[in-house]
Amino acid sequence: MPSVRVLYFAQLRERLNCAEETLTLPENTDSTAVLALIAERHPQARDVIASARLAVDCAFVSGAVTLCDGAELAVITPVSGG
Amino acid sequence: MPSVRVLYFAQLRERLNCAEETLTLPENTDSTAVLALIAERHPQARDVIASARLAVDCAFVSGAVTLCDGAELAVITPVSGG
Amino acid sequence: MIRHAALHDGPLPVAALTPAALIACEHGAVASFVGVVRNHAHGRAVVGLAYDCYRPMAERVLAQLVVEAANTFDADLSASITHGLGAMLPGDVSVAIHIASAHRVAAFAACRHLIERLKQDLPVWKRERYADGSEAWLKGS
Amino acid sequence: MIRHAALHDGPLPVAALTPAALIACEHGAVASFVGVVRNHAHGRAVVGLAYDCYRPMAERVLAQLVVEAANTFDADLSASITHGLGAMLPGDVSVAIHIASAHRVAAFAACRHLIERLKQDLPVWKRERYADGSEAWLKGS
Repeated sequence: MPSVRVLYFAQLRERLNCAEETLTLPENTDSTAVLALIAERHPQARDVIASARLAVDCAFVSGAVTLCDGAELAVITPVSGG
Repeated sequence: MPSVRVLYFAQLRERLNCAEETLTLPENTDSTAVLALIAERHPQARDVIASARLAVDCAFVSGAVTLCDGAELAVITPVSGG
Repeated sequence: MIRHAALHDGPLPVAALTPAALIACEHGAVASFVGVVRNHAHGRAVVGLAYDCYRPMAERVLAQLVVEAANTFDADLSASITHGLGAMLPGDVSVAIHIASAHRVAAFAACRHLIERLKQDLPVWKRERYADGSEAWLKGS
Repeated sequence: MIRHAALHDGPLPVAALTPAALIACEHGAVASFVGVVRNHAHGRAVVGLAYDCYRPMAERVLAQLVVEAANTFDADLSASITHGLGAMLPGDVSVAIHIASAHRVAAFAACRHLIERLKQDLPVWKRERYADGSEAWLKGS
Protein backbone atom coordinates (compact mmCIF):
# COMPACT_ATOMS: atom_id res chain seq x y z
CA MET A 1 0.00 0.00 0.00
CA PRO A 2 1.49 3.36 -1.04
CA SER A 3 2.50 6.00 1.43
CA VAL A 4 0.98 9.38 0.52
CA ARG A 5 1.03 12.90 1.91
CA VAL A 6 -2.34 14.39 2.86
CA LEU A 7 -2.72 18.19 3.12
CA TYR A 8 -5.33 20.12 5.12
CA PHE A 9 -6.24 23.78 4.77
CA ALA A 10 -8.25 26.53 6.41
CA GLN A 11 -11.01 25.37 8.76
CA LEU A 12 -10.03 21.72 8.43
CA ARG A 13 -6.38 22.40 9.24
CA GLU A 14 -7.45 24.30 12.35
CA ARG A 15 -9.90 21.62 13.42
CA LEU A 16 -7.21 18.91 13.06
CA ASN A 17 -4.43 21.17 14.25
CA CYS A 18 -2.48 19.57 11.43
CA ALA A 19 -1.45 20.91 8.01
CA GLU A 20 -0.04 17.68 6.64
CA GLU A 21 0.36 14.02 7.53
CA THR A 22 1.63 10.87 5.86
CA LEU A 23 -0.83 8.01 5.50
CA THR A 24 -0.74 4.55 4.01
CA LEU A 25 -3.75 4.04 1.77
CA PRO A 26 -4.95 1.36 -0.68
CA GLU A 27 -3.38 1.65 -4.13
CA ASN A 28 -6.57 1.17 -6.12
CA THR A 29 -9.51 2.79 -4.48
CA ASP A 30 -11.92 5.65 -5.10
CA SER A 31 -12.10 9.22 -3.90
CA THR A 32 -15.09 8.62 -1.63
CA ALA A 33 -13.29 5.75 0.10
CA VAL A 34 -10.17 7.87 0.60
CA LEU A 35 -12.19 10.66 2.20
CA ALA A 36 -14.00 8.10 4.37
CA LEU A 37 -10.69 6.65 5.59
CA ILE A 38 -9.48 10.15 6.45
CA ALA A 39 -12.74 10.96 8.24
CA GLU A 40 -12.48 7.72 10.20
CA ARG A 41 -9.04 8.77 11.37
CA HIS A 42 -10.30 12.23 12.40
CA PRO A 43 -13.81 11.80 13.85
CA GLN A 44 -13.70 15.37 15.27
CA ALA A 45 -13.73 16.69 11.65
CA ARG A 46 -16.13 14.19 10.14
CA ASP A 47 -18.70 16.90 9.30
CA VAL A 48 -16.14 19.11 7.57
CA ILE A 49 -14.62 16.24 5.59
CA ALA A 50 -18.10 15.18 4.49
CA SER A 51 -18.36 18.40 2.46
CA ALA A 52 -14.87 18.08 0.93
CA ARG A 53 -13.56 17.08 -2.49
CA LEU A 54 -10.33 15.13 -2.94
CA ALA A 55 -7.38 16.38 -4.99
CA VAL A 56 -4.48 14.17 -6.02
CA ASP A 57 -1.32 15.84 -7.25
CA CYS A 58 -3.08 19.20 -7.63
CA ALA A 59 -6.10 17.95 -9.58
CA PHE A 60 -9.61 17.20 -8.36
CA VAL A 61 -10.43 13.51 -8.62
CA SER A 62 -13.72 11.70 -8.38
CA GLY A 63 -14.54 8.04 -8.74
CA ALA A 64 -11.67 5.59 -9.13
CA VAL A 65 -8.19 6.78 -8.15
CA THR A 66 -4.81 5.07 -8.36
CA LEU A 67 -2.41 6.23 -5.65
CA CYS A 68 1.36 6.02 -6.06
CA ASP A 69 4.00 6.24 -3.37
CA GLY A 70 4.65 9.90 -2.65
CA ALA A 71 1.39 11.17 -4.13
CA GLU A 72 0.18 14.50 -2.70
CA LEU A 73 -3.44 14.39 -1.62
CA ALA A 74 -5.43 17.41 -0.47
CA VAL A 75 -8.80 17.53 1.25
CA ILE A 76 -10.52 20.51 -0.38
CA THR A 77 -13.37 21.79 1.75
CA PRO A 78 -15.79 24.24 0.05
CA VAL A 79 -13.63 27.07 -1.26
CA SER A 80 -14.27 30.80 -0.77
CA GLY A 81 -11.93 32.68 -3.08
CA GLY A 82 -12.81 35.69 -5.18
CA MET B 1 -47.13 77.22 -36.83
CA PRO B 2 -43.86 77.22 -34.82
CA SER B 3 -40.49 77.70 -36.42
CA VAL B 4 -38.08 74.94 -35.34
CA ARG B 5 -34.46 74.01 -36.00
CA VAL B 6 -33.86 70.59 -37.53
CA LEU B 7 -30.43 68.96 -37.20
CA TYR B 8 -28.90 66.26 -39.41
CA PHE B 9 -25.90 64.06 -38.66
CA ALA B 10 -23.54 61.57 -40.23
CA GLN B 11 -24.82 59.89 -43.40
CA LEU B 12 -27.96 62.01 -43.51
CA ARG B 13 -26.05 65.27 -43.16
CA GLU B 14 -23.79 64.21 -46.04
CA ARG B 15 -26.71 63.10 -48.22
CA LEU B 16 -28.49 66.44 -47.67
CA ASN B 17 -25.28 68.44 -47.64
CA CYS B 18 -26.90 70.24 -44.72
CA ALA B 19 -26.26 70.07 -40.99
CA GLU B 20 -29.17 72.25 -39.89
CA GLU B 21 -32.16 74.07 -41.28
CA THR B 22 -35.12 76.02 -39.94
CA LEU B 23 -38.57 74.71 -40.78
CA THR B 24 -42.12 75.73 -39.96
CA LEU B 25 -44.07 72.71 -38.73
CA PRO B 26 -47.52 72.11 -37.24
CA GLU B 27 -47.68 72.76 -33.50
CA ASN B 28 -49.61 69.65 -32.52
CA THR B 29 -48.59 66.67 -34.58
CA ASP B 30 -46.85 63.35 -34.14
CA SER B 31 -43.30 62.17 -34.68
CA THR B 32 -44.15 60.07 -37.74
CA ALA B 33 -45.80 63.06 -39.41
CA VAL B 34 -42.78 65.28 -38.67
CA LEU B 35 -40.40 62.73 -40.21
CA ALA B 36 -42.74 62.39 -43.22
CA LEU B 37 -42.75 66.16 -43.76
CA ILE B 38 -38.94 66.22 -43.62
CA ALA B 39 -38.71 63.28 -46.03
CA GLU B 40 -41.10 65.02 -48.41
CA ARG B 41 -38.79 68.01 -48.40
CA HIS B 42 -35.73 65.84 -49.07
CA PRO B 43 -36.79 63.06 -51.45
CA GLN B 44 -33.11 62.16 -52.11
CA ALA B 45 -32.85 61.01 -48.48
CA ARG B 46 -36.26 59.37 -48.13
CA ASP B 47 -34.74 55.91 -47.52
CA VAL B 48 -32.41 57.18 -44.80
CA ILE B 49 -35.12 59.20 -43.06
CA ALA B 50 -37.41 56.15 -43.13
CA SER B 51 -35.07 54.41 -40.69
CA ALA B 52 -34.72 57.44 -38.38
CA ARG B 53 -36.14 58.34 -34.97
CA LEU B 54 -37.09 61.89 -34.02
CA ALA B 55 -35.60 63.76 -31.08
CA VAL B 56 -37.04 67.02 -29.73
CA ASP B 57 -34.87 69.11 -27.43
CA CYS B 58 -32.41 66.21 -26.92
CA ALA B 59 -34.97 63.52 -26.11
CA PHE B 60 -36.39 60.80 -28.32
CA VAL B 61 -40.09 61.30 -28.97
CA SER B 62 -42.67 58.96 -30.41
CA GLY B 63 -46.37 59.43 -30.94
CA ALA B 64 -47.86 62.86 -30.25
CA VAL B 65 -45.48 65.80 -30.05
CA THR B 66 -46.09 69.44 -29.24
CA LEU B 67 -43.61 71.76 -30.96
CA CYS B 68 -42.76 75.22 -29.62
CA ASP B 69 -41.08 78.07 -31.41
CA GLY B 70 -37.33 77.52 -31.27
CA ALA B 71 -37.52 73.80 -30.51
CA GLU B 72 -34.47 71.81 -31.57
CA LEU B 73 -35.38 68.73 -33.60
CA ALA B 74 -32.90 66.06 -34.66
CA VAL B 75 -33.34 63.26 -37.15
CA ILE B 76 -31.54 60.33 -35.54
CA THR B 77 -30.66 57.65 -38.06
CA PRO B 78 -29.57 54.26 -36.64
CA VAL B 79 -26.67 55.00 -34.32
CA SER B 80 -23.32 53.21 -34.25
CA GLY B 81 -21.49 54.26 -31.12
CA GLY B 82 -19.54 51.99 -28.81
CA MET C 1 -21.58 56.68 -4.64
CA ILE C 2 -19.94 57.97 -7.84
CA ARG C 3 -21.81 58.77 -11.04
CA HIS C 4 -19.80 59.95 -14.01
CA ALA C 5 -21.00 60.18 -17.62
CA ALA C 6 -19.03 62.12 -20.20
CA LEU C 7 -17.93 62.54 -23.79
CA HIS C 8 -14.24 62.91 -24.53
CA ASP C 9 -12.60 64.46 -27.60
CA GLY C 10 -10.41 61.85 -29.23
CA PRO C 11 -9.50 58.32 -28.10
CA LEU C 12 -9.86 57.69 -24.37
CA PRO C 13 -6.67 58.07 -22.33
CA VAL C 14 -5.18 55.05 -20.56
CA ALA C 15 -6.53 56.42 -17.26
CA ALA C 16 -10.06 55.72 -18.53
CA LEU C 17 -9.32 51.97 -18.58
CA THR C 18 -9.10 51.57 -14.82
CA PRO C 19 -12.03 51.52 -12.40
CA ALA C 20 -9.70 52.64 -9.59
CA ALA C 21 -11.77 55.76 -8.86
CA LEU C 22 -14.85 53.60 -8.17
CA ILE C 23 -13.26 51.23 -5.66
CA ALA C 24 -14.98 51.48 -2.29
CA CYS C 25 -15.34 49.04 0.57
CA GLU C 26 -19.14 48.86 0.34
CA HIS C 27 -18.89 47.61 -3.27
CA GLY C 28 -17.46 44.10 -3.51
CA ALA C 29 -17.70 43.81 -7.29
CA VAL C 30 -16.58 45.98 -10.18
CA ALA C 31 -17.47 45.04 -13.76
CA SER C 32 -16.00 46.94 -16.68
CA PHE C 33 -16.33 47.11 -20.44
CA VAL C 34 -13.80 48.74 -22.72
CA GLY C 35 -14.40 49.13 -26.46
CA VAL C 36 -11.38 49.14 -28.75
CA VAL C 37 -11.22 50.17 -32.42
CA ARG C 38 -10.67 46.96 -34.36
CA ASN C 39 -8.50 46.55 -37.44
CA HIS C 40 -11.20 44.52 -39.15
CA ALA C 41 -14.98 44.67 -39.45
CA HIS C 42 -17.52 42.91 -41.69
CA GLY C 43 -14.58 41.08 -43.32
CA ARG C 44 -12.80 44.30 -44.29
CA ALA C 45 -9.49 45.76 -43.10
CA VAL C 46 -10.20 48.94 -41.13
CA VAL C 47 -7.45 51.59 -41.05
CA GLY C 48 -9.30 54.18 -38.99
CA LEU C 49 -12.63 55.69 -38.11
CA ALA C 50 -14.30 58.90 -37.05
CA TYR C 51 -17.25 59.40 -34.72
CA ASP C 52 -19.88 62.06 -35.40
CA CYS C 53 -22.04 63.07 -32.45
CA TYR C 54 -25.11 65.08 -31.47
CA ARG C 55 -23.27 66.29 -28.45
CA PRO C 56 -25.87 67.85 -26.10
CA MET C 57 -28.22 64.92 -26.60
CA ALA C 58 -25.40 62.37 -26.23
CA GLU C 59 -24.40 63.88 -22.88
CA ARG C 60 -27.98 63.70 -21.74
CA VAL C 61 -28.45 60.12 -22.95
CA LEU C 62 -25.29 58.92 -21.17
CA ALA C 63 -26.49 60.42 -17.89
CA GLN C 64 -29.98 58.95 -18.37
CA LEU C 65 -28.60 55.48 -19.11
CA VAL C 66 -26.68 55.55 -15.82
CA VAL C 67 -29.88 56.42 -13.96
CA GLU C 68 -31.73 53.69 -15.84
CA ALA C 69 -29.08 51.10 -14.90
CA ALA C 70 -29.20 52.16 -11.24
CA ASN C 71 -33.02 52.00 -11.21
CA THR C 72 -32.93 48.55 -12.81
CA PHE C 73 -30.04 46.80 -11.09
CA ASP C 74 -28.84 48.54 -7.92
CA ALA C 75 -29.87 51.95 -6.59
CA ASP C 76 -26.50 52.24 -4.81
CA LEU C 77 -24.20 51.39 -7.70
CA SER C 78 -21.32 53.60 -8.72
CA ALA C 79 -20.92 54.11 -12.46
CA SER C 80 -18.54 55.71 -14.89
CA ILE C 81 -19.23 55.84 -18.63
CA THR C 82 -17.10 57.71 -21.14
CA HIS C 83 -17.33 57.76 -24.93
CA GLY C 84 -14.61 59.12 -27.19
CA LEU C 85 -15.35 61.25 -30.27
CA GLY C 86 -13.59 62.25 -33.48
CA ALA C 87 -10.83 60.41 -35.32
CA MET C 88 -9.43 57.11 -34.03
CA LEU C 89 -7.02 54.43 -35.18
CA PRO C 90 -7.15 50.66 -34.61
CA GLY C 91 -6.19 49.90 -31.03
CA ASP C 92 -7.60 53.20 -29.74
CA VAL C 93 -10.14 52.98 -26.93
CA SER C 94 -13.54 54.40 -27.89
CA VAL C 95 -15.67 53.66 -24.83
CA ALA C 96 -15.14 52.69 -21.19
CA ILE C 97 -17.82 51.63 -18.70
CA HIS C 98 -17.18 50.79 -15.06
CA ILE C 99 -19.82 49.65 -12.55
CA ALA C 100 -19.23 49.04 -8.86
CA SER C 101 -21.91 47.29 -6.81
CA ALA C 102 -22.17 45.27 -3.63
CA HIS C 103 -22.52 42.06 -5.64
CA ARG C 104 -21.22 40.80 -8.95
CA VAL C 105 -24.56 39.83 -10.52
CA ALA C 106 -25.76 43.45 -10.46
CA ALA C 107 -22.36 44.80 -11.53
CA PHE C 108 -22.16 42.53 -14.59
CA ALA C 109 -25.81 43.08 -15.51
CA ALA C 110 -25.58 46.88 -15.25
CA CYS C 111 -22.35 46.98 -17.25
CA ARG C 112 -23.77 44.80 -20.01
CA HIS C 113 -27.01 46.79 -19.99
CA LEU C 114 -25.15 50.07 -20.40
CA ILE C 115 -23.14 49.04 -23.45
CA GLU C 116 -26.20 47.51 -25.11
CA ARG C 117 -28.36 50.58 -24.44
CA LEU C 118 -25.55 52.91 -25.50
CA LYS C 119 -25.42 51.09 -28.82
CA GLN C 120 -29.18 51.56 -29.20
CA ASP C 121 -29.64 55.16 -28.12
CA LEU C 122 -26.43 57.19 -27.97
CA PRO C 123 -26.57 59.67 -30.86
CA VAL C 124 -23.09 58.84 -32.14
CA TRP C 125 -22.24 57.59 -35.63
CA LYS C 126 -19.15 55.74 -36.80
CA ARG C 127 -17.56 56.27 -40.20
CA GLU C 128 -15.04 53.56 -41.01
CA ARG C 129 -12.08 53.97 -43.37
CA TYR C 130 -10.92 50.81 -45.13
CA ALA C 131 -7.56 49.66 -46.47
CA ASP C 132 -8.83 50.04 -50.06
CA GLY C 133 -9.40 53.77 -49.53
CA SER C 134 -13.18 53.62 -49.26
CA GLU C 135 -15.23 54.86 -46.32
CA ALA C 136 -18.68 54.06 -44.98
CA TRP C 137 -21.04 55.17 -42.23
CA LEU C 138 -22.02 52.23 -40.09
CA LYS C 139 -25.72 51.55 -39.69
CA GLY C 140 -26.27 50.14 -36.23
CA SER C 141 -23.48 48.16 -34.58
CA MET D 1 -2.71 36.68 -27.68
CA ILE D 2 -1.92 37.12 -23.99
CA ARG D 3 -2.58 34.53 -21.30
CA HIS D 4 -1.69 35.41 -17.73
CA ALA D 5 -2.78 33.55 -14.59
CA ALA D 6 -1.09 34.20 -11.27
CA LEU D 7 -1.34 34.38 -7.51
CA HIS D 8 -0.09 37.50 -5.76
CA ASP D 9 1.02 37.89 -2.13
CA GLY D 10 -1.16 40.54 -0.51
CA PRO D 11 -3.84 42.80 -2.00
CA LEU D 12 -3.53 43.39 -5.75
CA PRO D 13 -1.69 46.57 -6.75
CA VAL D 14 -3.55 49.32 -8.61
CA ALA D 15 -1.83 48.22 -11.83
CA ALA D 16 -3.86 44.99 -11.70
CA LEU D 17 -7.09 46.97 -12.15
CA THR D 18 -6.40 48.02 -15.72
CA PRO D 19 -6.69 45.79 -18.81
CA ALA D 20 -4.22 48.06 -20.64
CA ALA D 21 -1.76 45.21 -21.30
CA LEU D 22 -4.47 43.27 -23.16
CA ILE D 23 -5.53 46.04 -25.56
CA ALA D 24 -4.92 44.99 -29.17
CA CYS D 25 -6.52 46.06 -32.42
CA GLU D 26 -7.89 42.59 -33.23
CA HIS D 27 -9.88 42.59 -29.98
CA GLY D 28 -12.75 45.07 -30.03
CA ALA D 29 -14.08 44.25 -26.57
CA VAL D 30 -12.53 43.98 -23.14
CA ALA D 31 -14.60 42.83 -20.16
CA SER D 32 -13.19 42.96 -16.65
CA PHE D 33 -14.13 41.91 -13.16
CA VAL D 34 -12.48 43.22 -10.01
CA GLY D 35 -13.29 41.84 -6.56
CA VAL D 36 -13.00 44.18 -3.59
CA VAL D 37 -12.97 43.28 0.11
CA ARG D 38 -16.26 44.55 1.50
CA ASN D 39 -16.81 46.12 4.89
CA HIS D 40 -19.93 44.03 5.42
CA ALA D 41 -21.00 40.45 4.74
CA HIS D 42 -23.96 38.33 5.86
CA GLY D 43 -25.19 41.36 7.83
CA ARG D 44 -21.97 41.69 9.83
CA ALA D 45 -19.32 44.44 9.83
CA VAL D 46 -16.09 43.04 8.39
CA VAL D 47 -12.83 44.64 9.52
CA GLY D 48 -10.46 42.42 7.57
CA LEU D 49 -9.84 38.99 6.16
CA ALA D 50 -7.10 36.53 5.32
CA TYR D 51 -6.90 34.07 2.41
CA ASP D 52 -5.43 30.62 2.89
CA CYS D 53 -4.36 28.82 -0.29
CA TYR D 54 -3.16 25.49 -1.63
CA ARG D 55 -0.72 27.29 -3.80
CA PRO D 56 0.58 24.80 -6.41
CA MET D 57 -2.96 23.59 -7.10
CA ALA D 58 -4.34 27.13 -7.19
CA GLU D 59 -1.78 28.15 -9.81
CA ARG D 60 -2.70 25.14 -11.87
CA VAL D 61 -6.45 25.75 -11.52
CA LEU D 62 -6.14 29.40 -12.60
CA ALA D 63 -4.25 28.38 -15.74
CA GLN D 64 -6.77 25.61 -16.48
CA LEU D 65 -9.73 27.95 -16.07
CA VAL D 66 -8.23 30.30 -18.67
CA VAL D 67 -7.88 27.40 -21.11
CA GLU D 68 -11.44 26.32 -20.33
CA ALA D 69 -12.77 29.83 -21.01
CA ALA D 70 -10.88 30.01 -24.31
CA ASN D 71 -12.16 26.59 -25.37
CA THR D 72 -15.71 27.57 -24.48
CA PHE D 73 -16.01 31.16 -25.68
CA ASP D 74 -13.21 32.24 -28.05
CA ALA D 75 -10.03 30.35 -28.91
CA ASP D 76 -8.30 33.67 -29.67
CA LEU D 77 -9.15 35.54 -26.48
CA SER D 78 -6.55 37.22 -24.33
CA ALA D 79 -6.96 36.72 -20.60
CA SER D 80 -5.42 37.87 -17.37
CA ILE D 81 -6.51 36.52 -13.99
CA THR D 82 -4.81 37.34 -10.70
CA HIS D 83 -5.84 36.41 -7.16
CA GLY D 84 -4.38 38.01 -4.05
CA LEU D 85 -3.46 36.02 -0.93
CA GLY D 86 -2.86 36.69 2.74
CA ALA D 87 -4.22 39.50 4.87
CA MET D 88 -6.49 42.19 3.41
CA LEU D 89 -8.54 45.13 4.61
CA PRO D 90 -11.90 46.44 3.36
CA GLY D 91 -11.34 48.25 0.07
CA ASP D 92 -8.41 46.04 -0.91
CA VAL D 93 -8.61 44.30 -4.28
CA SER D 94 -8.57 40.50 -3.99
CA VAL D 95 -9.07 39.39 -7.60
CA ALA D 96 -8.85 40.89 -11.09
CA ILE D 97 -9.96 39.27 -14.34
CA HIS D 98 -9.58 40.84 -17.78
CA ILE D 99 -10.76 39.28 -21.05
CA ALA D 100 -10.15 40.72 -24.52
CA SER D 101 -12.01 39.27 -27.48
CA ALA D 102 -13.10 40.32 -30.96
CA HIS D 103 -16.69 40.75 -29.74
CA ARG D 104 -18.33 41.76 -26.50
CA VAL D 105 -20.61 38.75 -26.08
CA ALA D 106 -17.64 36.39 -25.76
CA ALA D 107 -15.66 38.84 -23.61
CA PHE D 108 -18.50 39.24 -21.09
CA ALA D 109 -19.32 35.53 -21.08
CA ALA D 110 -15.71 34.45 -20.56
CA CYS D 111 -15.18 37.03 -17.79
CA ARG D 112 -18.32 35.97 -15.96
CA HIS D 113 -17.46 32.29 -16.45
CA LEU D 114 -14.01 32.78 -14.95
CA ILE D 115 -15.19 34.42 -11.74
CA GLU D 116 -17.94 31.82 -11.27
CA ARG D 117 -15.56 28.90 -11.89
CA LEU D 118 -12.88 30.46 -9.69
CA LYS D 119 -15.40 30.60 -6.87
CA GLN D 120 -16.17 26.91 -7.41
CA ASP D 121 -12.72 25.43 -7.88
CA LEU D 122 -9.87 27.69 -6.78
CA PRO D 123 -8.41 26.17 -3.60
CA VAL D 124 -8.48 29.42 -1.65
CA TRP D 125 -10.29 29.97 1.63
CA LYS D 126 -11.37 33.24 3.21
CA ARG D 127 -11.31 33.88 6.95
CA GLU D 128 -13.26 37.00 7.87
CA ARG D 129 -12.63 39.13 10.95
CA TYR D 130 -15.64 40.98 12.35
CA ALA D 131 -16.06 44.21 14.27
CA ASP D 132 -17.05 42.25 17.40
CA GLY D 133 -13.64 40.52 17.44
CA SER D 134 -14.83 37.14 16.20
CA GLU D 135 -13.52 35.37 13.10
CA ALA D 136 -14.94 32.76 10.75
CA TRP D 137 -13.88 30.70 7.75
CA LEU D 138 -16.33 31.22 4.92
CA LYS D 139 -17.96 28.13 3.46
CA GLY D 140 -18.49 28.76 -0.22
CA SER D 141 -19.02 32.31 -1.43
